[in-house]
Amino acid sequence: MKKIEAIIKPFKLDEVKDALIAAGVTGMTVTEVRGFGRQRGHTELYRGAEYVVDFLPKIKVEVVVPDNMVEKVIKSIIDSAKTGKVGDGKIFIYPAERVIRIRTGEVDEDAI
Amino acid sequence: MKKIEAIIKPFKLDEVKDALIAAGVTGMTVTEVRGFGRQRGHTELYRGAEYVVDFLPKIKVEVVVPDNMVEKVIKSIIDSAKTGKVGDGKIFIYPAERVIRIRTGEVDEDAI
Amino acid sequence: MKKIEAIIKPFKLDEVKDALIAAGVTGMTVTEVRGFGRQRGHTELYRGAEYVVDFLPKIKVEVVVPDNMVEKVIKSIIDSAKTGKVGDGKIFIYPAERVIRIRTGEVDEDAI
Amino acid sequence: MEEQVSQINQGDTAWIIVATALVGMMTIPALALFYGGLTRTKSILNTIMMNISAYFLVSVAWVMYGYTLSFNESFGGIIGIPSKLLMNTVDVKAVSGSIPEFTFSTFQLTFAAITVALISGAVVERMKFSAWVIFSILWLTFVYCPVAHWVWGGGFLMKMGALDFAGGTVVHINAGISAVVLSLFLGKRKEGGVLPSNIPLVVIGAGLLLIGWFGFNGGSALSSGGLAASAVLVTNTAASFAAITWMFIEKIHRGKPTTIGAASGLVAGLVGITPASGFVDVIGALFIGALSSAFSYIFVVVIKSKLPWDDALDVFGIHGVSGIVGSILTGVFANPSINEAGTGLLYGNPNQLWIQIISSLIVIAYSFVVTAIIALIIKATVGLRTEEESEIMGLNESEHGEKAFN
Amino acid sequence: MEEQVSQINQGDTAWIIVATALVGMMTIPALALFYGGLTRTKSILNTIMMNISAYFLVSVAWVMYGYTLSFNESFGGIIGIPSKLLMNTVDVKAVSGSIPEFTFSTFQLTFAAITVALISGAVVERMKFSAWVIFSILWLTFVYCPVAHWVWGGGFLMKMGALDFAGGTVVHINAGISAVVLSLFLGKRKEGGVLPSNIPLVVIGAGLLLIGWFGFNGGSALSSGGLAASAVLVTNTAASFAAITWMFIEKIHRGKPTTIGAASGLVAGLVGITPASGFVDVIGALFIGALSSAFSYIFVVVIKSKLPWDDALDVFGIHGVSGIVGSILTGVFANPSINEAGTGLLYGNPNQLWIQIISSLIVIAYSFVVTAIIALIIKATVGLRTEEESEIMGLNESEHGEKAFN
Amino acid sequence: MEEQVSQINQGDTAWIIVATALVGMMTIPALALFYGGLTRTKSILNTIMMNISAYFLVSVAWVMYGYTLSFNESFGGIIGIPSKLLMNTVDVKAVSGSIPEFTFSTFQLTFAAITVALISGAVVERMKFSAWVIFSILWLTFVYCPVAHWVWGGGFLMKMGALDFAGGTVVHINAGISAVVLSLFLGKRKEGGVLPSNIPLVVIGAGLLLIGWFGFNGGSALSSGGLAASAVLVTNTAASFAAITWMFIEKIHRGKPTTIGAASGLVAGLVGITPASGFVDVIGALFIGALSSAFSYIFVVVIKSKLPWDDALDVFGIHGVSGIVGSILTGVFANPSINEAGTGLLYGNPNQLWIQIISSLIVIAYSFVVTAIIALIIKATVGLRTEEESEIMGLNESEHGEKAFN
Ligand SMILES: Nc1ncnc2c1ncn2[C@@H]1O[C@H](COP(=O)(O)OP(=O)(O)O)[C@@H](O)[C@H]1O
Ligand SMILES: Nc1ncnc2c1ncn2[C@@H]1O[C@H](COP(=O)(O)OP(=O)(O)O)[C@@H](O)[C@H]1O
Ligand SMILES: Nc1ncnc2c1ncn2[C@@H]1O[C@H](COP(=O)(O)OP(=O)(O)O)[C@@H](O)[C@H]1O
Repeated sequence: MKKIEAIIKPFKLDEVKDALIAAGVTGMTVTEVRGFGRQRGHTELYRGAEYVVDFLPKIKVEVVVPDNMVEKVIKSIIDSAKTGKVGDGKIFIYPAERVIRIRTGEVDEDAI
Repeated sequence: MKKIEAIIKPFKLDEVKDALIAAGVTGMTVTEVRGFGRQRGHTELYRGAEYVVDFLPKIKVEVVVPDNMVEKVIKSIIDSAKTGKVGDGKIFIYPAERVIRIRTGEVDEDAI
Repeated sequence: MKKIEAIIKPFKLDEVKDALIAAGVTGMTVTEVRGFGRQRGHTELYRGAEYVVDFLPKIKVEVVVPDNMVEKVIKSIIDSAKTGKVGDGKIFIYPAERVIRIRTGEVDEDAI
Repeated sequence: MEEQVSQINQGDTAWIIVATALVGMMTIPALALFYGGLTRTKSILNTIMMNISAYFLVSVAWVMYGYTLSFNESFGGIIGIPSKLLMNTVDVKAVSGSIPEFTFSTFQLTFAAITVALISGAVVERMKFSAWVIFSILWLTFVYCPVAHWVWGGGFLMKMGALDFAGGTVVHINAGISAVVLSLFLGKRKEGGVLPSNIPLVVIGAGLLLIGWFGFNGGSALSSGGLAASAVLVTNTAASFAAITWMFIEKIHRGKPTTIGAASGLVAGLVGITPASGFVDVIGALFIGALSSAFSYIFVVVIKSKLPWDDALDVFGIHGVSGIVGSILTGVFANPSINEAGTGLLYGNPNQLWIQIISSLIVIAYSFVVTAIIALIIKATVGLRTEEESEIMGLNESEHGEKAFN
Repeated sequence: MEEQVSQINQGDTAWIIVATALVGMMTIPALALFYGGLTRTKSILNTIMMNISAYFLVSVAWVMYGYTLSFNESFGGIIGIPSKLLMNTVDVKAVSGSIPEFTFSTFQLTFAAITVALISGAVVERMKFSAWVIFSILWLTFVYCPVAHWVWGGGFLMKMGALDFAGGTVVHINAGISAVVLSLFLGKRKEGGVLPSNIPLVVIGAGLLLIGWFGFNGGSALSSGGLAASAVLVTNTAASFAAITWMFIEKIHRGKPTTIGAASGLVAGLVGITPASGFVDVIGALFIGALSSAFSYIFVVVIKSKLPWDDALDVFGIHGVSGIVGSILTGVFANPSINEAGTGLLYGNPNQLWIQIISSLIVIAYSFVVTAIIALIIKATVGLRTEEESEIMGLNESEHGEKAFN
Repeated sequence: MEEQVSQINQGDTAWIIVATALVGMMTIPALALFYGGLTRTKSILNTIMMNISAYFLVSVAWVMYGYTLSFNESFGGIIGIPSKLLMNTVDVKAVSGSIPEFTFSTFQLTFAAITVALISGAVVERMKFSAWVIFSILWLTFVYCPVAHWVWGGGFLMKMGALDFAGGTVVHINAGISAVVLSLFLGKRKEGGVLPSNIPLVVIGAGLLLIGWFGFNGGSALSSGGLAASAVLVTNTAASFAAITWMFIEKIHRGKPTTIGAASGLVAGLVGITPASGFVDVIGALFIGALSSAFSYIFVVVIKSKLPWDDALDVFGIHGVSGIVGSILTGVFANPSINEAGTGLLYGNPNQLWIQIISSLIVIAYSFVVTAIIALIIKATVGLRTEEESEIMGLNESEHGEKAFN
């Protein structure tokens, strides 16, 4: 199993969620994060003083899937999250060793 | 070492924390996340317009432990987080390669 | 590639960010988390009733880097995040298998 | 308000100065918070800025020319003559009824300001701030001032005998219709509906609106005494019963009474009683409260989603609909033992009902046409709508470069 | 208030209409925000809804029958006769003292509303909304109206000479005792204590309560002049000194003065001075402020946790305790040079102290018994308490289907 | 205010009691919210506590000795004699002009309270709460009371003919200069600038400040009539035009009009018109509004960052600068047809301009020196500044042990 972690633009969350469901994903976890990258931040002015905001709001989508779904899921994310502009985000893939469903005690593929 | 990541119901946090401490865990990190899964969201009505809320509030508990504590920790989480109802959440286990304590520079088991 | 995850004190974020940039990192993701550890929480009083606050506000910094940058990045984080007091936080290192840039489809080292 | 050889009464003046403060508070901060709390977080500052800028712009334009156009000697029943530009000839001793003319004109200023601000509710989350500034000024000048003159300033609707104690036609129908027109020209938002960012803020706003409305309706007596007292009581009665009505319908129709629902019903009742507040007794107030709320509920919850325009915060659904209900019911429930100036259908004067309908229709037609012309001109010149990207990222950032919370 | 052949004074009327607006503001939005900010986020809207619904329900019931039961000619010193149902026979020219009867009745309405709303503080985070609606109406009818009649409406406590300028017994002791009873029937929350979701909201509420209280106490003079002026000054003095006292005790006892503490002390002082506000001078006010605050502090911080009921936001600790302290101290500090209607122990009239104690005890007993009966009936029929799951998930969702913030 | 054989007028009294409530509201909650919303979240409660504690402390000190030092018979034009300590000899029938002396003294109390509270804006996010408490009391006693006496209480500046209708020198210049001095002694914050935690809170504060200011300036007429009416109108005019001016300059200079900018301009205009509000007509008000706003903008946005002190929320930039602009322009625009007590340069009396400058300079010098002495004493004893760690973690926790939001 793999954990696929995508950092995306916040307003793309609905589209990514729908694409993942269409790809057969049945669960996911999202977190509000702030990202620093090539997409430069911006400055805000309060009473004339400038505040440089380096970190931009992003959404992290985490989904753990069996190995055979990895490619499909990656493709869905790319298709749904892409605007073509800088700051679209990244996908990271990590190994996952075990999954357990708390309610039933089911493990691994059954638990996803 | 392993990283154990549990997605639980928010009101279970206190019980899970106490169970982890009882199991010998000395540190953990929690994050407010939103989860999508079998537990369906709900609809809210504002001036008659329906908003479907797909993502439910969840808590992610992360704890990195030596290999020999993994089973014990998993059991504690299951025991304390379980309500038996859908949406109780999941436990994910990932490999962790190194741990360093910033303050002292200690590493791995010493640093946990 | 590795994922380096550091839990730090919130007011150290700016210094850590600058140190990482100086070390050649071009992207990172930060999350507001709450931590439990040796640094004890504190109690708050509202109308005389005590609330024990076990979890303290912390910042999680995540950065995925090629293997050859790992040591440098760890050092930068330690140098910039250290106050020498309890609660300075920890660094965790995990294996990362793949990285994809959504905008271009570039992978791995090119995508970081 | 012809100059009379009359004297200032300190008690009346005290009440109307305070009523002015109360009505001022209705725009800034009350309406700004009410609308702001109903807006998505990413655009809340823009919503607030539309409200407070309307207040500032109207305040200045009113002393420059708005007052004289609305309340000076009539030019053919259509508009006031411009002899009091910049409050020229009005001085500290000028009297209007039993209060200083300065007080009368400031009181009226606050009505003009909130009427403009009300319209902003329809166009939140997508309108260019610069377009709003221009719209505010043009609309005040070409829509509000004439209509205020017709109904209150000695114009032809006043002469026709239309009853509008505190602004059913001038304020609420006028704003409600213009809201529809402006949202038609603007088009729908990408993300529709009401998704309130901050309901406690809505409650602060609604609460201060209720209290401010005591000044709005009670102050419209322009004196301190039985009529003001009666107006305050019926205002509170209608508003409270309207809030209960909305909660009750929600409970039956949807299962749970909501906070937004209670606030919406409250405002619907306040709007409905506005034209009637100096004419009806508490029994009339109960009917007007219940019916305003019920009609607004049906419009907002049932009908609205089928319509081709996007009146985001229901300016028409609340102010237009309840304004029409209240204006017409004034012709039914006006009780001459409360105020001999108004006798409604139930007290033997069906003609009044007729006058109420006609005067409402005239205001609807005028407001519709002139607002459309103004919207057309702005659309063709500076443009009405922000970029799509701004709308998605939120108007706080694109129009004002600020975040609401840090 | 027997009809008199008297005339309306515009200045008095102006002040009492405004005082009405100020007291109205105390419930909606002030108390709703004060209590809301002290509630956990997940139930904040329910807390707000309890307050505003109490206001709406009382407003309607008051004009229907509450006013006539409380303030009409007395039936044996027990209750007003129902000849003014729906404000029947009260018209625009009816006078009460030197103000319109409509103003007097609306002013009194706002007192009834806040008294009911105050009770809600004890039962937040666990009471069914439907049960609260029913409770509000029954409690107004069977507890508030009789007690108001006894003390202010010409009933037997008034005749006995009990001094209660603005509501120590009628409002605060009454609400405080009922809060205890209702929380006993409801049981304790799963999660206890006060965990304030939003302290700035508490401050907005507390600030508007202070300002509104100028109308509460100053308006109770029912005229504009030296007595109202004195009541406002002693109100501000007692409240400010009470806030300082609470902060000071906290500093000594716990190490740091808190914002919630300052707000709590402020309200305790306002409550304490309420019955005394038209009778004492600033020296009396300083004593009453300090003692109210100190007693409430001791109760809330030291005694409360040992008691078997869960009065969540300390309605008894603040309103009950300081209400009792203030009512009794009125019998000590009442200075006849402020108001010849009241002479306290210090000015040679120990009997007054006795009357104050007796009248407080009578209100305590009555309020306790009748509230218990009402609570019992509701518990046996619709039930008082939400499901455990609702309580854990929060009452915003379970009772109103809304989130406070999006 | 010499005792006169005069009678209380109920209308005048009604207005001044209400004006007192309005000015009270300006400190608590308005200024507390305005400053609080501009502060970082981690210190917001401390900012709020500085404001409300100033109100409480001044309220108590004022009735004890502040009133008699400021407004009693003059001791050589320098200070009031202490014969009215604890309001001794002032009773319910004492009259000041046409209102009860209790009302006059309470009205003045609210001015003293807000002046002290204003200073806190300069020192937020780093001052010890205990030091602030001591500062408040010393500053009231040794700076505010004398200056109020000189200008309003019959002291030497009043005799010299200085015009200050509602507090340009006494309130705004005084607070602005003291803010500079206190921030010099405190030193700069670790993290500078204004990073507003909650702009909607700033808007609630600013809105209530505007409405409260109707009482501040209109109430300073000390009667209900043409002069109060005029003061309210010019206040609204200047404030609105000042807000527009700030937004306009921002748009030109920085590209976008901001919410904080609109609020800042509004307050600058309110400050500027304060000394002039009972003397100028609407044309004067437009000039004063625009110029106050422009000068404050230049100071805050351009000059401030080059200065060696850290006046966090721009107490000098807004209140000091606009206070000076307004005080001087009063000597230019005072129109004798509004108030025969004041004739400015434009109406043929250049001498008035001179008096305005002199009196401003005297207040600046006195305020500077005495505030410095007070700051020095506190620094040398309890210390002025919190630990560095507290500043970084936030003063909510270190000074009050609370979190603003849970
Ligand atoms: N090396 C990295 N480690 C962790 N997060 C990263 C890394 N690089 C980028 N990110 C995340 O991805 C987001 C988008 O990256 P950015 O460089 O702005 O644009 P793009 O994805 O178009 O190259 C960043 O805001 C950050 O949250
Ligand atoms: N494949 C997955 N990847 C990541 N998170 C998941 C996954 N499946 C479930 N989750 C998380 O677990 C939570 C609970 O899952 P859900 O299916 O609702 O209930 P249950 O755990 O009872 O099966 C979800 O809200 C989501 O946050
Ligand atoms: N085993 C662990 N797993 C996950 N997070 C941990 C673990 N131990 C510590 N942490 C995180 O690191 C933070 C700092 O740890 P703490 O023990 O307080 O201080 P120190 O780092 O100085 O030993 C904690 O607040 C927590 O967020």
